[in-house]
Amino acid sequence: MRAENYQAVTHPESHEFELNFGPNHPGIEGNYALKVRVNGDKIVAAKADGGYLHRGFEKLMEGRLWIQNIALVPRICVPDPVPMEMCYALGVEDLCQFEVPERANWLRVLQLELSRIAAHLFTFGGHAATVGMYSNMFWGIADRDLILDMFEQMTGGRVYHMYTIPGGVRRDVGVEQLDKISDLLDYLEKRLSDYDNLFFNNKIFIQRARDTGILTPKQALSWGVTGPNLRACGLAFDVRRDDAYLCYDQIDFDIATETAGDALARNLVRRKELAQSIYIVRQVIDYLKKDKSTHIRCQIPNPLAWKVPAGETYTRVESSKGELSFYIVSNGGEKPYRVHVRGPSSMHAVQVLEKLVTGGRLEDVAQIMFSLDACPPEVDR
Amino acid sequence: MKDVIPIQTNNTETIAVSKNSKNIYQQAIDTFSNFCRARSLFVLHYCTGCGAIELPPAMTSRFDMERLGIQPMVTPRQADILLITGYVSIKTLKRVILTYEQMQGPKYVIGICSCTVNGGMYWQSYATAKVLSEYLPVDMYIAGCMPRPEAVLTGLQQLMKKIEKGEANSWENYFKRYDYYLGNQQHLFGDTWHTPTDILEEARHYHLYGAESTGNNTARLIKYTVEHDLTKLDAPLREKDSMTKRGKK
Amino acid sequence: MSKIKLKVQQEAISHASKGSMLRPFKALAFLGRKPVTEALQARIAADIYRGFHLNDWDKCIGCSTCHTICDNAAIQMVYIPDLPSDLLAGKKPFRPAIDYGRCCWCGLCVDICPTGSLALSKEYIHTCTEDHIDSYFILPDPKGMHKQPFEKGWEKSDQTDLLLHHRQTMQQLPALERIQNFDEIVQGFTDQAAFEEASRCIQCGFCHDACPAQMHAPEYIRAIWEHNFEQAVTQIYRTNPFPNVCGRVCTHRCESACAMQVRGEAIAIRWLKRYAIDKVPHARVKALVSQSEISKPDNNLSVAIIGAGPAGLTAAFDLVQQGHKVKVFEAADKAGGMMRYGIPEYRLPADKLDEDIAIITSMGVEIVCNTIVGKDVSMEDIVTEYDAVLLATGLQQGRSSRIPGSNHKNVYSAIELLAKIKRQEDFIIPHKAVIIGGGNVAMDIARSLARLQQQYYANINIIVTTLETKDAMLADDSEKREALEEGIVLENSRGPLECMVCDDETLEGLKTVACLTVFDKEGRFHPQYDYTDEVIYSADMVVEAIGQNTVLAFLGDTITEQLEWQQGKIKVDNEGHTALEWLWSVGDMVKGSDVIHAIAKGHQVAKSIDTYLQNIKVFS
Amino acid sequence: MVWDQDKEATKDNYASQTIVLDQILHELDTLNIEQKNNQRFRVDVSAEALPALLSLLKGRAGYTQLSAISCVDWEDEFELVYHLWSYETKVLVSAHIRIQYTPAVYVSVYDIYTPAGFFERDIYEMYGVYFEGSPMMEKFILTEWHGPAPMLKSFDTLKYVNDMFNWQEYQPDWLKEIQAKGGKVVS
Repeated sequence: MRAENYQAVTHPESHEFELNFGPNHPGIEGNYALKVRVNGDKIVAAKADGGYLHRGFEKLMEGRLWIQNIALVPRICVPDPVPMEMCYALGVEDLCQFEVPERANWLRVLQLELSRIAAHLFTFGGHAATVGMYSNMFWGIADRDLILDMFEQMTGGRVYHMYTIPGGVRRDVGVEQLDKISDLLDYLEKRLSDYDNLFFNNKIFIQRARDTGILTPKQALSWGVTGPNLRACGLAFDVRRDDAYLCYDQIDFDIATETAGDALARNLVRRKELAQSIYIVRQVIDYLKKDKSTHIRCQIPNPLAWKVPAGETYTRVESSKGELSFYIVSNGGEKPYRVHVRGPSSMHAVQVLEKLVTGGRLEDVAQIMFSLDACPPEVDR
Repeated sequence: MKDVIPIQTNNTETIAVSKNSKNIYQQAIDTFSNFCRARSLFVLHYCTGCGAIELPPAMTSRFDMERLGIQPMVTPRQADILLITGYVSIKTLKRVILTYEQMQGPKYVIGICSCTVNGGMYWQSYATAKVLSEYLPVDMYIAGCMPRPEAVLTGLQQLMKKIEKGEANSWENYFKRYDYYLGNQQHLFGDTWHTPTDILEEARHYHLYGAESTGNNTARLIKYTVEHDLTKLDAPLREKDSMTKRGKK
Repeated sequence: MSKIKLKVQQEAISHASKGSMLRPFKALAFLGRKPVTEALQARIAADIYRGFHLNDWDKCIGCSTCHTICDNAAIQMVYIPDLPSDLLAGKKPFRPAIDYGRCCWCGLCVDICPTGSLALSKEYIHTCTEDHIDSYFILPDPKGMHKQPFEKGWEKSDQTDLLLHHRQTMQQLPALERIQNFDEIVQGFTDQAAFEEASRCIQCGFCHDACPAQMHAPEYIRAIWEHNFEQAVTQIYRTNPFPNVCGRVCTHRCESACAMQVRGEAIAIRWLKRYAIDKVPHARVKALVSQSEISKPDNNLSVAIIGAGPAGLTAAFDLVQQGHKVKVFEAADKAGGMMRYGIPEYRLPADKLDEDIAIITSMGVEIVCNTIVGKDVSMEDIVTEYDAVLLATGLQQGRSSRIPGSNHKNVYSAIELLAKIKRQEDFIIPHKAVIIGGGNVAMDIARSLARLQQQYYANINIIVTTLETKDAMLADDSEKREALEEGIVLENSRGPLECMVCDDETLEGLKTVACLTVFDKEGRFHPQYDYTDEVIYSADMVVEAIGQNTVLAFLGDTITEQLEWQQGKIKVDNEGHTALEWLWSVGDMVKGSDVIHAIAKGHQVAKSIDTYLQNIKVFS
Repeated sequence: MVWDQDKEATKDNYASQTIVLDQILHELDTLNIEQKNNQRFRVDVSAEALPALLSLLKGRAGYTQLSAISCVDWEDEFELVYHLWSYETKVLVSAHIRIQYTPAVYVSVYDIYTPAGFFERDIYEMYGVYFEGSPMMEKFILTEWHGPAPMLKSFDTLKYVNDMFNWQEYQPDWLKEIQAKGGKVVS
């Protein structure tokens, strides 16, 4: 007896095997699968198999009030939930023509950038584990946890913050809290050199990651690659700069780039972005400390009687994984008529991953997946 | 799910008989083995849903599951604990069941997050299963959306206590009441649902074959396997064996 | 900031460094660092952590808003019979129970809770086995999920509050302007204000339960919010044939039960009703109401209603809809009863009342005015001609204090004087008037007289003496406030002793003494005076506004004897049925009160009469 | 400062963008452009003209990235929205087309934009709109789903769930106590 999906091993005489890489595989990121056809340990063909985390988010959102959806959206991407909230809030604000208080925008940037740091630490922790370097994973996850502590103190939740709502944020952040974050940033900055020593300058890692899963700029553009993965090909595109939202146009930061386009370059871009994000957060803290306003939310309608004017909007946010967009359609009702979520990983984890893995070696599959920072729940929604 | 068999009282007859029949040495060995078992647990490394994001912190230095003797394990056959970390989509549930059946007894299932209890956030979703215990026997639930690592650790400690007392026997229910679980699975996956593991054979192996092990649902399964010439339950493996042997010749 | 910038730029990673053999020993430095591992004991959560729920049962009013907002249907309301229930004060014996198999700890329930009773605690650990899965369904109380002392985490604050607590301002004429004439003071909501006000509603339904007539307030507020005014009018007419009247002068029990008034201001339900009915043209209202008519075959049974006040007309409206023939006898020249002659023009313009009555007559109710039963038509004729009779004559006669001098010609009863003013009859407008009484009628007459004084003498001199203190006065706060604004003087805790009459038979003033308490220990009306504290208010008119009586002489001796009486009133059952099978009694004359109560009674009695008539039909 | 220069540059681009789009407007007659703000353009186009528009936008105006394809079910027809982003001019053009409800078929733009493969497959799975010419039309997410296309407005997920699944039936002690007194769960 076999499960419907349990495919028979192909005849050995062709020297090619079909292998289910995941969903229950330590090398896969999240609950996701790749069906790879291997010849020896060389991958001849690969096909992504998703849907293990499918919850029908877009359908669920159509059935809930505009305010209720703030609880639903962060769950689309588990490791980096803040951009999801942000993107949804931006869309609703655009439709409702809300004027968000300046302080709220800076608070949101604070959340977004901390979330980016946390997600990056998590990702190269995971990447390190795929090349057998567990210490780095332990460090990355432990340091990420310190950021989660900050989130807990600011928003009341460790992983799902549900902090950003259309019109502003739910709570203010006090000066003491900002000082704590400042201290944490000092600590993280010191840790960066530790990470360099242990991981980014580590020969084993460099040898494994260099020239693995190379993306040329042309390929990257035509395959719809975005975010750090695109910047690793030498293209300095960043939604924060190109399609500025919140107060990113008032913030000084560099777009981190690398040129090689391989797994190493992608990680180095993340490493540089860590420093940039820390730099951004420091600016935000400066601003928030000087700013004496307590206005953190514009007047939103009673959540139980809230109709959003009919219209449609496409909002984009730079998440830690790339370009995240929401297409929100309202027919003037109390619930969204349609919400389409374009997670960055819907490109990275499917077509790009399939293409990069093909021709490579089996041992690199996990590494490539982590270097692309593919997030399956975003794909499946 | 209107045609599901109502939950009946557990048939504890077999277990009572087996316990009574044990002599004092066997009981001492049982106590000792429970003691050891509780202190060396392997958690299957399978992230089914969002709750999995709190497992890395729980496993690594900050909350350090290893000090309790718990470690992640990559293969189902060597794992003791199946953590269901949140919602299970129907597609995942099939894999979870396949995985669970491959795990060797005694095995424990922990349901984490709201979703495993009553559907959680995704109660309206067409794609996720709602009540996990209808498909698998669950030993322990940890509340939260998602539970913090501390809560996960507490849950694991509770499970350890339960194992040490020899009370974590839910896995036996899967064999004793296979018909119930299979029926619910069939309701969700269709009447042709079948897995590579012959549960009834294993139930006999564990001496857990009881009155509720078989019923209408298992009859349906057996009918299907006979019709499709899959009477040998591990047929694919045997085919493969024979092929390799042929290859060697 | 430039320093930081420099630092960031310097952080290029050099892959060129080859390192040395000794590099691995760097790791030894880590031995000196503080370990990151936390103790096995669970940490205390952050100050605003969103853990398990707490609910303060004393604060909770059972409004089920948390149930409505919950995106996961995790909150269910449980009816607990032990708990106190007070529909008029907006308290229901329901408490939320939470299913942790659904909850996602978003805290929306806390942020929306109108009372602030819900909070999330810092407690976050709960594990259980399959046998104890019931422990996932909890009824939160202040003690916490496991009765362990955990502090509150995520609480409601002004910052997190999602509700809109402030009422839209209603345009009103300023005191100086309104005192000049009898123009309506309240101007009505603008479209935007009405929409905003309607959008504040959380649809808890407390107003529906508190309303004597059980009006469908949540439904019509919702309809106004949806700009569906016709729907709103239809909803209003389900239970109230006097929307124009109630939209202006209702005592709005609904608003004191409103869940929103716990932490903020109640929804202006009365003004919204007025807005809705003002918004739909009269002809359209007529069409809408006639659509809702229940078409029953004409069964040739007929009802006589004596008195065209709110109760009588409501009953008439209902009975006509149920297919009966209804004729209303009214003594005055126009229908409306107290609504017409007891409420001053500046609160309820007569043309608005006419609109409501026009709708009722358009439904087929026949109203004959200037017909006094017992004089123009005999009671016996009515009894023989009609199958059922309803007495709805109301309280037409002002009660007198019977203090010395109260029979002076310049001592009026408020109700009599109000009718005079409304009918624009001539009387000598006083230079100085003293009003006895602290209810709404006292305010009405005081303010009406003030307007007349302003018009004729350009000088207001009116004193209102009340037995009660200012806070205990029966008049509405808004009435009190507006009266004071208009220059009326309130003299609280004064008991009237004597209307002082001079030797030349002119009224000199009112002698009062201090009133110490109004009610005795048993709660009966029994004022205690301090006779040493005596004040005389000079006046050329004294008005008594201390309640009204009913006059039922027209019934005739036979019927009066057949009826059962209780404290001077006809004894009726809950449905208004008297001891006589064919006779009902309703309205203020049964239980002195206000328009909305009269309407409620009207509905009740109509139902009872309908049942009776249906039975007659069956037996005949 | 760097980002200020960027801003200046993009301002020029907005101007040139309108010119380029205007030119395309003249070439395709079934086109309607609406500028929502500096970086958002909405283009309504007939379904037949869309591939040509996309080729023009990609080839001539530098719209190299297909950000997403969104499908909206309007119950009598489907709306497909192609979101195109230009890295050069920093402008997003959303091209809206309407296609008929049955049979819901449209042509694939996989040849012009590779990412279209993913979105078209997604729309096929979720809405049942078939894209002719796409090499990726086999199932991906809903491989084990046999019901109707779930994102259709006609599919009632709550009803499906209530028919398909049981809910946990709690009977905690406190509820039993309250029930004994005559209380109950009311909603």
